[in-house]
Amino acid sequence: MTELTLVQAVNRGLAEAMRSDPDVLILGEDIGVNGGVFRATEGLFKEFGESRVIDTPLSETGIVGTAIGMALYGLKPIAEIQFLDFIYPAFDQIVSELAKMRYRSGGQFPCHVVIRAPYGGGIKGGLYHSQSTEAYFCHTAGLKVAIPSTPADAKGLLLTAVHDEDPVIFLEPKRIYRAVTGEVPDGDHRVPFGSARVVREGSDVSLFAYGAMVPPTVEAADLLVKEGIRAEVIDPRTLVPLDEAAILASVEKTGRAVVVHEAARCCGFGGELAAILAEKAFYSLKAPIGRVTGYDTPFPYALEHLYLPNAETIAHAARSAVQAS
Amino acid sequence: MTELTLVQAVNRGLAEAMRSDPDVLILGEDIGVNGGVFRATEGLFKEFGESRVIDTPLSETGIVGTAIGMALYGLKPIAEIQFLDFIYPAFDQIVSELAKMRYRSGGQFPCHVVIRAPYGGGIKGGLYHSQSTEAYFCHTAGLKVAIPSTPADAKGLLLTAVHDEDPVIFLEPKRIYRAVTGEVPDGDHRVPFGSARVVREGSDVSLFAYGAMVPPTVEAADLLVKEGIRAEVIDPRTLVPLDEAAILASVEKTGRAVVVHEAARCCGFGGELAAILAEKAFYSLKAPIGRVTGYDTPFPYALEHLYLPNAETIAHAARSAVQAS
Amino acid sequence: MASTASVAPDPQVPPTTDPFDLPKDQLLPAYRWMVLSRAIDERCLALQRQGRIGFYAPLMGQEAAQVGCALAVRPDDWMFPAYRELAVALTRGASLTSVLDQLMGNSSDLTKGRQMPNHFAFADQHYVSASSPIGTQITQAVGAAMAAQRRKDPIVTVAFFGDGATSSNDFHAGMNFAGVFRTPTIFLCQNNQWAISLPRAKQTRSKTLAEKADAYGFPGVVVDGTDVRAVYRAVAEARQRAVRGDGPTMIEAQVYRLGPHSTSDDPKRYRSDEEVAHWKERDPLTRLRGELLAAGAVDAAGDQKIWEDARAQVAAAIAESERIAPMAPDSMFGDVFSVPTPQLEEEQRSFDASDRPHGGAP
Amino acid sequence: MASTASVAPDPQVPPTTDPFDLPKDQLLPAYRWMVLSRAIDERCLALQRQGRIGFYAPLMGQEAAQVGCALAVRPDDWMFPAYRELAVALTRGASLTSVLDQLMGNSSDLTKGRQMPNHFAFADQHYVSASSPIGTQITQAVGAAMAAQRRKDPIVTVAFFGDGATSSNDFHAGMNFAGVFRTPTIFLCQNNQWAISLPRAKQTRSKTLAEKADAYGFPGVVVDGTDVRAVYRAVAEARQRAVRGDGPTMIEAQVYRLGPHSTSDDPKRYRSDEEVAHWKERDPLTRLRGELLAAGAVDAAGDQKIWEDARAQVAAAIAESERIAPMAPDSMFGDVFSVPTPQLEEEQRSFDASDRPHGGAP
Ligand SMILES: Cc1ncc(C[n+]2csc(CCOP(=O)(O)OP(=O)(O)O)c2C)c(N)n1
Ligand SMILES: Cc1ncc(C[n+]2csc(CCOP(=O)(O)OP(=O)(O)O)c2C)c(N)n1
Ligand SMILES: [Mg+2]
Ligand SMILES: [Mg+2]
Repeated sequence: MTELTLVQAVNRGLAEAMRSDPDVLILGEDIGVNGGVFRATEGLFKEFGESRVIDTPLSETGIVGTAIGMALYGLKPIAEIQFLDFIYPAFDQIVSELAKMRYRSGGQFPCHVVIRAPYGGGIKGGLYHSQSTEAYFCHTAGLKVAIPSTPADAKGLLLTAVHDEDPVIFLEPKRIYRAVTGEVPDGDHRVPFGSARVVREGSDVSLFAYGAMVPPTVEAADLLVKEGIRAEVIDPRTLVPLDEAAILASVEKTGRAVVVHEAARCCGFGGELAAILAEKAFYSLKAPIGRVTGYDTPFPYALEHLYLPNAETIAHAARSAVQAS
Repeated sequence: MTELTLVQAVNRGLAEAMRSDPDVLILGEDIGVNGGVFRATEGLFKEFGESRVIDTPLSETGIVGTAIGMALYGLKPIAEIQFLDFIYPAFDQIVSELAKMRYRSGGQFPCHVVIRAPYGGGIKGGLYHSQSTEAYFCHTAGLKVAIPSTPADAKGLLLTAVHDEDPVIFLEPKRIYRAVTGEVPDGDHRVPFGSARVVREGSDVSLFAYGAMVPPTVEAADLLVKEGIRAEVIDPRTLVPLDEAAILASVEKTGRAVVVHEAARCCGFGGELAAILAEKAFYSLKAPIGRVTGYDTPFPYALEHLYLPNAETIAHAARSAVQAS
Repeated sequence: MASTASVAPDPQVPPTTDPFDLPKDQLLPAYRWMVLSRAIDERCLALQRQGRIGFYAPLMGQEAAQVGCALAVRPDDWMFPAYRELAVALTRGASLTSVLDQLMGNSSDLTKGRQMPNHFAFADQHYVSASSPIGTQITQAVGAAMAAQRRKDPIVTVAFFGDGATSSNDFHAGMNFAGVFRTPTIFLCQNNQWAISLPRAKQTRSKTLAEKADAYGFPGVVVDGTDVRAVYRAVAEARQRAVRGDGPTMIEAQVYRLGPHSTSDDPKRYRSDEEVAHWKERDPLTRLRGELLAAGAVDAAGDQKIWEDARAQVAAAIAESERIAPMAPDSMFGDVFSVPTPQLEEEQRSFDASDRPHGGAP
Repeated sequence: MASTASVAPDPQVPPTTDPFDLPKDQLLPAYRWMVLSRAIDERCLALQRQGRIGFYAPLMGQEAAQVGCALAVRPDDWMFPAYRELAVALTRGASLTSVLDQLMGNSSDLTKGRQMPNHFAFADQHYVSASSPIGTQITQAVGAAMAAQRRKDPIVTVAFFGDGATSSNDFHAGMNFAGVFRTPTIFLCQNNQWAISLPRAKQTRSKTLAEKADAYGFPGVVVDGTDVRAVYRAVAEARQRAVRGDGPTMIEAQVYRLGPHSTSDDPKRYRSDEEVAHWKERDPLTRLRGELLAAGAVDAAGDQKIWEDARAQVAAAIAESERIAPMAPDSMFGDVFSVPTPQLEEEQRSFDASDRPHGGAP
């Protein structure tokens, strides 16, 4: 066990994967000598050299396209996209190629690429250094989507991703890269996909949150306790595959649900969760399902603190759910 | 009034827009001499010439990027993407630029581009000539999303799109390009955005469908009538903006809802609709909200008839909703 | 394949040990592959009209470029095709029935009925799964070449694409990465003069497509793509440079798409009969047949036999593939992931459930 | 701006009517713009360290390229900048306070506090809204040029981008469309030798960036971007060709990014002090000052005054902008659409409602 920040845990996860398997390599912009703009790849260039830590030209199309080619050939590439906001030049390769390669070839060409990208708001990054578009990837059959909220999960989910056989979109909540620290198991620590983490047990209302929304959701639960409301906080950790069992069990217990995410509301992951609950937990529901999300506007700069959900607004929605009917 | 197929109605809409406003021009692949691979632009090259019907090189990045530049300069470009499946090379321009231009410039640079694309399954097009990814665009703040299901709506929504001041993604259900005919008003016919069409009134269950899913949903309603179930069928026509009032009013009346779309289920538009209902029509709901959708697999070729919702499966879901509780 | 075994001296062709010359004993096989592809094209255009297959994209006019390239590379080289490279797959050993199974999407189809016709994948031939989006295979080919570099495998990867694809994002990114990393990649552009209805001249204003390689710091060469020897030579040279570590090459094989873009296309709408006639005179099969007849490697009767054999083979394969059962319904759910997720298993269970009709997730 | 009004003869410079020569009476103004930008850079790097602005991307080293270009184009030409073209905006008439307001995201900011610093938009100056994604402005500049062609407006559009952006999708598509449609576009590439930490040599293997224009069938020229006259000349020539209907030009202005990529960057991690020192000797301001001193157009005291004026102007603008009120909360909901949708109105209402705390949609 070592006390690490989230970004350090990512760094250790990468190092661990590269040490244990010579087929693992990483590629992206400014990840070599510079160690990544968030320092997630710090030290790796020195340890593994330029044949395994590849600084690429400025082309996400090229990064993901070549990573797919490497994976087809049998390597295990991990591509870094500098900010999730810059993944769109690679979107065709991701949704048309990476997600469908195994399927369309009848299983002849599995294609295992991990794409890492820092995402989300809270760093005063404005429109293009703040977005949360996990729903695009969740809606694309063939991709797995993992989002850690703690250092231990960051390393554990990353190592699972690297050893998985399917493409994984690995989204790192950059707002808590350094804001959160925690004990991280040394060595080959793995956290299974499709297994939610019960962050806090409770019986009155279920709060679902992932990534950088977990800390304010826990804070909200703290506020609520003072009012006698015991909120359960659940972090799904992977959106695809989703631990439906844990989610349904929680709502069957509490009868009330609030989903939290930074992404814009319309067609966000909160819609999917609400729809699952409205279908499969319908008879347990005692109140309308709440969503606390980013607004359906582009991500602002000066006013990001008002755009992002916070403990107050999450608590407010939870209260409404508990008071309903 | 003229009896037209859906694709003819698109063609008449384009001609009408171009005749009435010299700033309207169209650009895309194979739209000129060839008249478009679905013949949606047939005759326009001859009437308007190569300065207004522009055959471009094979680059969706270029098509949408230059269309944005034209719009900034004051023209009203209509870009054709040959199949929605091929829009991804332009995704960066669409989500990063088109959707955010007005917002990010503080309103100094409005950017009105209409992007037309045939979409959806049912033509034996396999993975790359069949997809329905409207949810990507609905999740992108700043874009409007229109999907006609009749020839009259095709022309009327298209003309509204061309005269709107915001970017519009205009998705044409190619499966019913020729399968559906209907009376279409001549001249400058417009159908307002954000106004759902009640396709069929009913009191027992609300069925929501758009695009090529409307005909099988109506067929399902016909099947249900024989069993004494009166289904209401509602076509939202624009997903953004959404006619929430009409949708809520229907479910407040029926207490039961089924959403139908071809797109994969996870994070599809059905999730959004279900979430809206689970929040705002919660106390009216008498049964779990059903979704009849494409599966969370890539779009198949040989088995597309099993992938796509049909009258039987829609009726089945409606029946379950009616029988529930 | 690219054997350089010495052959009996021939009065017409001076003896040579030139390693880039298509070996004389490969000329007749090359011709057979070309005839076989042509025979497939002819039959499949008809099958589509008869509704026995759903779609077809013929390669007629491009046979010499494809077969010449396929003979110049080695079995462990990797091919990254688009949808029109059927002759490459055949020459590398994909069986005729496996091709027909794919075109029919039956239960023996290696792509499991999930792709439109012509979108082949033959892992045994290192013929990577083709997709419809234009250009995407180009960066992938470069990535596989980077992987081979890392593993120190002395192989090349070949990216196949058309004139239209030179406008794609992946062309630019792939060429650039190849230049920067000096990858062992051959960019084989079959410039068939048309991208559906867009003529080459409107695709880009560069004089040749090959010269685009300059922008990425490596050589680009133009070859007559109707000449199987010229293509063989260009590819063999490029291959040697690549495995030596001297980096990539772009080859522009100038050919003509003699047929429609696909069975959905009507080329009469956008190109003249004269132009087609002009190129019909440059049919790569006619050219090679002429050479073979002149060299006495085959006579008219022998040629006739080659065509008859090819047509018979195709007919037999069609008959065989048409007897194969259709794809099983639940194959729809396989290979989305290595192991299905619980959500997918649930969708499949609901699909299997006999109490509901099939079609769409409930 | 690009006036060619005759000026008093000067013994040092032979009289000229060369329309591509930066008019002598523009040299001192050019210098003033360059000094002003440098003064902004210096102060804003400090402001960021003091937490008074959130971010800053300096342009130091690139002043001659930007000012030279801005003087060579006309007011009705359209500029498509990236995030580093502050000197272009200033030279075209954007006010210093409007620049500072944007850097602070206050309630006078023309971009309404929605963008990070340096992502300016000045409609009055036809300075199009800059975004962060690299390269996207390039195709847009080409599209605007196509629109101008259609309207028969005798203007040009200028796409500004860096060495790194030559690897982008939009560079390839934009250059190709410009070549095919012969658009009146100037592609002004400021090759400042670095794309964050990636040196030019690893960005692409072509010898110059300008030669990439060959691949698209139009001229590419290299100029010394530290020489304001050379840049002016290249842009003026390209502009004349463009408005004559002779199509686009790519100009590679060779410069150096003397500062960090941005305030988030530490260039010591990836480049040597020697390299920076080498280029500091080629500082475009030093060069032009030398020329002005030699020509007697300014003396040391005059130069001192220019700097003092610039710094005073900047200080005054900062003070003024810091007095402006912050952005009003509900500005978050404006300009998503021309008229808000009912959904957005509802979100805004819930945001306004006093019975709930702010932050995220309920
Ligand atoms: C990204 C993308 N855009 C559009 C299409 C539609 N389309 C299919 S083939 C084709 C033309 C391809 O031309 P070329 O690259 O020359 O190849 P050819 O068909 O001539 O072999 C087009 C535009 C596509 N498949 N992918
Ligand atoms: C598509 C995209 N990918 C990555 C980034 C992150 N990024 C910001 S600036 C930059 C380097 C740009 O280099 P260059 O084009 O030379 O411009 P310069 O900053 O040197 O002026 C990178 C990689 C981005 N903004 N957009
Ligand atoms: Mg072609
Ligand atoms: Mg640079």
